[in-house]
Amino acid sequence: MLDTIILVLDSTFRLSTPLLFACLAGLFSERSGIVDIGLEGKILGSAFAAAAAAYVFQSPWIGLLAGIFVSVLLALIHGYASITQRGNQVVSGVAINFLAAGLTVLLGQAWFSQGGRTPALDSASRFNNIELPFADALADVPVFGPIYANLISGHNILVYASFAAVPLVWWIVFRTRFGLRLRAVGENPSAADTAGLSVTLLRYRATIICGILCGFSGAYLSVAQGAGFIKDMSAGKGFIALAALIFAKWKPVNAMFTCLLFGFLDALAIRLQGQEIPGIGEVPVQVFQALPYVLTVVLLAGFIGRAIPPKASGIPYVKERT
Amino acid sequence: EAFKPAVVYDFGGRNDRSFNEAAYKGALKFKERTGVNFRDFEIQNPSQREQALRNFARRGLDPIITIGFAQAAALEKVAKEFPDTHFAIVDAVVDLPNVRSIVFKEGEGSFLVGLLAAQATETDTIGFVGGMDIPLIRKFACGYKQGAKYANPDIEIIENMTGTTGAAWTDPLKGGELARSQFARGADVVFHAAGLTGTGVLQAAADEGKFGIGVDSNQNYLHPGSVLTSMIKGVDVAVDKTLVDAQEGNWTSGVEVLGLAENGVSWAYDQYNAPLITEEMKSAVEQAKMDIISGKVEVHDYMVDSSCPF
Amino acid sequence: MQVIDLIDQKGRATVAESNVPAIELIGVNKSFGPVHANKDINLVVGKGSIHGIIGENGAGKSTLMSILYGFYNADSGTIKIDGKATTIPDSKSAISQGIGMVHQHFMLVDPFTVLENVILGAEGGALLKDGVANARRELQRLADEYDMTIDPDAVVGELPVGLQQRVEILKALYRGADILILDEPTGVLTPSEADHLFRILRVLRDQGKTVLLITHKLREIMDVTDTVSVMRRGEMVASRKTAETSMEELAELMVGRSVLLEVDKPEVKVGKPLLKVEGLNVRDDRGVLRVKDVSFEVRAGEVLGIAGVSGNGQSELLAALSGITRAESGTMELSGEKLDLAGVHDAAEMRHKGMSHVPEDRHRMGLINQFSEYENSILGYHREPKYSKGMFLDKDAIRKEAKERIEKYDIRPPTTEMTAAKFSGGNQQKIVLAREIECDPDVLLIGQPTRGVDIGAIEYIHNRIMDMRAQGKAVLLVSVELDEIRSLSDRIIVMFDGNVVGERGAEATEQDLGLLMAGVNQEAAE
Amino acid sequence: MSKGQLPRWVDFGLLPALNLIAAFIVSGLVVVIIGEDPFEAVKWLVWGALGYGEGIGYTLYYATNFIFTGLAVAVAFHAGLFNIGGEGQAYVGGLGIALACLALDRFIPWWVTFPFAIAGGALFGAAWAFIPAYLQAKRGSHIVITTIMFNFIASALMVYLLSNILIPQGTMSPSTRNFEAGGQLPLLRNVFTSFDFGQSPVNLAFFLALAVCVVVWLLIWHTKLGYEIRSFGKNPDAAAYAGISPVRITIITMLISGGLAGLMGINVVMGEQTRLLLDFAGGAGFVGIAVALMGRGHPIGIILAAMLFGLLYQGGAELAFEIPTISRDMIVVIQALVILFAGALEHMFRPAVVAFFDRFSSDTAEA
Ligand SMILES: Nc1ncnc2c1ncn2[C@@H]1O[C@H](COP(=O)(O)OP(=O)(O)OP(=O)(O)O)[C@@H](O)[C@H]1O
Ligand SMILES: Nc1ncnc2c1ncn2[C@@H]1O[C@H](COP(=O)(O)OP(=O)(O)OP(=O)(O)O)[C@@H](O)[C@H]1O
Ligand SMILES: [Mg+2]
Ligand SMILES: [Mg+2]
Repeated sequence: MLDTIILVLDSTFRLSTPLLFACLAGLFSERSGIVDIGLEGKILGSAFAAAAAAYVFQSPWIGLLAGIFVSVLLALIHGYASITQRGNQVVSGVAINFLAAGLTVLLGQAWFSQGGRTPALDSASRFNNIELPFADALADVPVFGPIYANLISGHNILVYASFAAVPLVWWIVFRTRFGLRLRAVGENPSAADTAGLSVTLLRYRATIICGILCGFSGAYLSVAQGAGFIKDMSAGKGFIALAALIFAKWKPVNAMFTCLLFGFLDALAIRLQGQEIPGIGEVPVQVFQALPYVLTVVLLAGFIGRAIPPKASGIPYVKERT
Repeated sequence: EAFKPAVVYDFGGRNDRSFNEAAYKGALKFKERTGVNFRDFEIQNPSQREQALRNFARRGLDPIITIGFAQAAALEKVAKEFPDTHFAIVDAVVDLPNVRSIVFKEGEGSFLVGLLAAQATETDTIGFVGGMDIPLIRKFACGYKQGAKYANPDIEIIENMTGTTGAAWTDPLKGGELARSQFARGADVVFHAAGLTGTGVLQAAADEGKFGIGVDSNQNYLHPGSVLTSMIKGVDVAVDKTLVDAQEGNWTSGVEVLGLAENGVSWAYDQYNAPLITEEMKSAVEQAKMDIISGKVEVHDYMVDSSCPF
Repeated sequence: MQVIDLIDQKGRATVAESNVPAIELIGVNKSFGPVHANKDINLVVGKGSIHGIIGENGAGKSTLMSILYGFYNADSGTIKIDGKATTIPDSKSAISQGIGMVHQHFMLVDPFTVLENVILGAEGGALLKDGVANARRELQRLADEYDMTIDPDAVVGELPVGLQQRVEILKALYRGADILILDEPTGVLTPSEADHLFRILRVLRDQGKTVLLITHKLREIMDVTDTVSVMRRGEMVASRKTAETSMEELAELMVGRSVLLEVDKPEVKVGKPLLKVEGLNVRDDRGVLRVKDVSFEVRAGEVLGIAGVSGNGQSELLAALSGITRAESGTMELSGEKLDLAGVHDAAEMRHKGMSHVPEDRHRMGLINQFSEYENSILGYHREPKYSKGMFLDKDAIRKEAKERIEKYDIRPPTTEMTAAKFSGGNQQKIVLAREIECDPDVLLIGQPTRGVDIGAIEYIHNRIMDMRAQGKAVLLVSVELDEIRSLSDRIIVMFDGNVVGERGAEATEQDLGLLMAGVNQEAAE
Repeated sequence: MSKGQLPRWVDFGLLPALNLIAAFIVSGLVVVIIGEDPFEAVKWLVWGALGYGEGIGYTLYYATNFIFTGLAVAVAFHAGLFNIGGEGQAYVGGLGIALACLALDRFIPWWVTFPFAIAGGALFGAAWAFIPAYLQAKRGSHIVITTIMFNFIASALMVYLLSNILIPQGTMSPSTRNFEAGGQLPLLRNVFTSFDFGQSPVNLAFFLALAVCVVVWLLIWHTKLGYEIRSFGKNPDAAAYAGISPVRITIITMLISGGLAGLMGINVVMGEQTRLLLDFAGGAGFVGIAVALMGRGHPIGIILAAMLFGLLYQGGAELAFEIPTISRDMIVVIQALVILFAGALEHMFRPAVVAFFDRFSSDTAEA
């Protein structure tokens, strides 16, 4: 029993990580007043760049950097459209998603001619799982042992990074000058403006941070969890991260828990698939495959109802109606 | 006039490391031997199937080999339009005078690897990861189960399917997660019939120090020492043979059913997995093979009643 | 011309210290697309004086001040601070040059605390905790010095507007402003709060700070300012020493012609009650109770005025009565028919029953800016049979009627095809008014009827309202302009914090009403 | 025409054209990056789409899909709703159409089945849009996210139905049986024999699409409902003031939107494939977004935009055939760039154009 739970939680961690990075990314963007449907695209773009670079340079770290770089580029496009050009942010986000979906495969095919995939990565060019000290030694201590050895220990560095990022983000958003200004600009840009702050600059900084975090998310998919880039490998994670963000009411710590929840749902769906459900009996696999999406909707609708986003999010900052 | 063959792959494409790739290898083999070049095309959306076939036919390519059951409907239309062109389809039956239909007894091959899995397991639990929950995949699954049960009647078999969209064939991450969860549920050998998704399954097996079983092409080389064997589906052989027949003018239309007897399906044994296969495993599987060919053991064909008794 | 005259014969304005003016604007221009909001403005303000700027709505006052504060950038012109020519590209530089501004529409972050709002942009250190401590002390000091006590940890969004303004002022002072601009500060204050504010302004003046006070209320100008400038339609038409001018002169300068500020209110015999409201309670979407057990009635041929500082429940009251929002509880009797306001809330239904509604904010509610004039002329009445052929709209009929109304209400430019946004404020208001009056309702709800419109339009609108009264309609008038309330209403009720705190006759004095608006009720006291 | 204003033909002609050109220039760069000759590419693209009868036929065939999905997105846009669920709604709509055909095709001629198929498609599509609409209206759940989730759910549903219930005994491919003549729309190549449509699948659904455009145009700009939809989209507060129920409009609009998306199946399921098969929507639901944005929500614009994308799809297929490195993903990239330039960067060229016209327009502000 215990190890079943551990197993599910273990894969929960693996599945939550990309969501968590993306969710925190979205948090910065939306706190600053920029709605970002384009998380998905940034993740995908980064996943491709990371895998490609990791393959070429035989180093996951260079891969990570490349992923972040590309993700930030995409973020800047979104920033330019929604901050400088005051365009429709949702539309811009959708465009980013398509752009990433198309370009990754196109370039992948052109560079590696493997049907849009990057070549498989050997373990030297991936982030491998790290055993925490004494994992084996403690393994047979009752209860704690397995938890430490199988659950806490034995993930790749990005998993730990994603959870370490949570308190950091909280501290930045609620304890630093930048955080205060970030929240102000998302709630009432004119207030920030008349307080002598540059709305544009603040929002660009937020989108760039968003890009960086999405970069981590993508890199995790292709050079940590997976071993190479595959067409559309983000598979809707960007959107689920958004749902999680709303569910988390734009708060970092909540975000961690909601992402864990969504990851858990996914893990559970996998775990339950093809098993007799007590009382119901044999259930078609598709039910479980649809489960995470269904539950996303249910959570979005049932539990939180109307979540109030940062007041200015989605609205371009226009001083002069001309 | 010149001999100009063409191949049309289905979703997944030339390099899916599995089904389509096997067809590609076959055509490549033929090319290397005869120096005859060939055109090929990767399908991206359903309407393109018909279009691609027609394009090749119109440009006078002949024979035209289509890979995958999904192409049957398109082929049926186009083959009628070009009665003088020779077509072949793998994995489906199209009953036309100018079409050669090549189908495999995946059940038989799966039976053998199932049997091997049953012997390799130490937990009496083995797993199966399919791509999408469609008949073809159930065909694999059924044979696999039967083979395993044949070797060990009360063996536990965990069965999972990856997805419901085209991505089901190209999602190694999900494949990996499914495999991991099966391992955690006690399985120590997992057979995949999920195209590219399978690479994730084999990856997971390698990471977790468990056994994976490859499919379609020989995937033993991917993770030496961890891929127990591969259920080889002789698509490459079939494609190669079809091209040869066409070139040497002894083309035959109609249905070709390739099973163990015809060497259409088999289990992979090479330097990569030799250390994993004990003598008695080897003899047992060879014995079973003989029995199946001789008809002493009858492998259930999922397609006859769309159900699997095992 | 006036400029010269101001510098030469030194009034209190420039006697104060050196004769270098604190602010000097020369030939400032600003256009917003089609709108030429400021037409080469010249302005001189002496150090240590309180300078008033008056002008009708839309005259360009806020724009000019926003330019001075670096919020907008002028298209052309020079700005001199303390005699030195300078540029003010953004508010940052304005602040650094000692300019502070209290905006007409507050620039506060609602979910932030008072303290957070005050230090925003002047945090003093990359980490909040560095700045916060001494900010708290400094804030305390200022609050005491100008007796503007306030809880530094209160969430601004939950403070009454009066206090929110306090935060704005403290914000400016915290940044060490020498020049303080206040844009229409009294719009949101009770008379007594206004007086308190003026006391503070005088203190600041005496400390040598320069104060710019924007308003369109003449009384205030006469009360506190040393010098005054008048704007009209984007131009600076005159500057005067307050001592040497009069309300009448200013009013005339403001409008460009002599105006009678009195409306003539003929005797009308009052009929039976057409609108009767009982025990009305309304919560806003945040769940806060904004209207508390309000009851009143309006009779045929009567104008009932609802006075009160904005944000005391008037808007929620109108929304509930007109069927836009559902009330918590309460009933309404509309021309004899009883309605449960907690049950039905359907604006269309209410219109059908003969209640029409001129909303407080035409841009937000009354009009759809992107729609053309004729489309706006049926907003809310679009389901009326006369506008439709089956499921389709009868556009010819609609256009025809719109044309007639444009004639009748002298809407300019006289076109049915121009989008609402492109009409001027006054004309936009006329479009709404025409729509809501021409449907011949029994009851007319009308909020802030003359906000953002010029005197000419004001007169016209007031007369329309009087016509309704004469025709024996019931009119419920909500306005923050006491003068307007007093000149139009037969009876006046005052709302404070969601309650009706008192009722008065038309003859009620400003002080009297002012006290009620501040929540002070003598009868209750006695 | 006052300062800062532009003549209609500039607003609805020149600016979109500029945006489009920008999108294509960038696309050209992408082609260069992957080491191919853009002009060569364009040549094949245009030839493949318009060079011969069958190409034109395919172009129209794809365009038909995009008209339906484009209208779906546009109608939602008019109510200020962003329906990204067109894909799933079309997919499920196809089911409704297939059921109608399977039930009737053996007994009655196609033109009797047709109305039932239309009803089936619209109904099922609308049904799939209903839940997201309801949740948006009543619970304020972000419709962009819920519709996306419903795309995933739709594919799960369809795989289950196709491989367990609708699949004929003993066949491999998860699809329904082929419809008989009574469930097949006439192909234009058999109707207009005078013009050579080659073997292209363009069929009567094309005219249905055009007819629907007219209906949508009437609905949005000439009916009371349309008035309410636009009011709600432009200014929800004013709509509430006018007694227009946000819940009602949100739901009705999404039902219409979903219904329109659902009709797409008429073209693919009843017209081309004459059976229901996996993933038949093939991304058309998403192309609809680009089409709606480019068409500025107006049926005429949508038809033109749909034609353009039909051209891209068909030409792209030929292109991929001639230059395999330029796969169909190139079209996705172009689609993305069009959404970016025609949608998010809509106003990028406006200031320049305005400045240009101001210099030539003598008359000044009326204010
Ligand atoms: N941000 C803006 N964009 C476009 N036009 C504007 C903007 N701000 C003001 N205007 C226009 O400029 C003119 C002057 O507006 P302004 O707010 O300065 O007038 P005001 O004197 O402050 O009026 P009020 O007394 O109502 O505050 C008006 O016609 C207004 O419509
Ligand atoms: N929101 C807006 N969008 C576009 N143009 C506007 C807007 N507000 C005002 N304008 C333009 O500014 C001009 C003046 O508008 P404004 O509201 O200042 O009128 P005004 O000067 O107050 O006159 P009135 O006394 O009629 O209100 C209008 O003719 C209109 O063209
Ligand atoms: Mg103002
Ligand atoms: Mg005005």
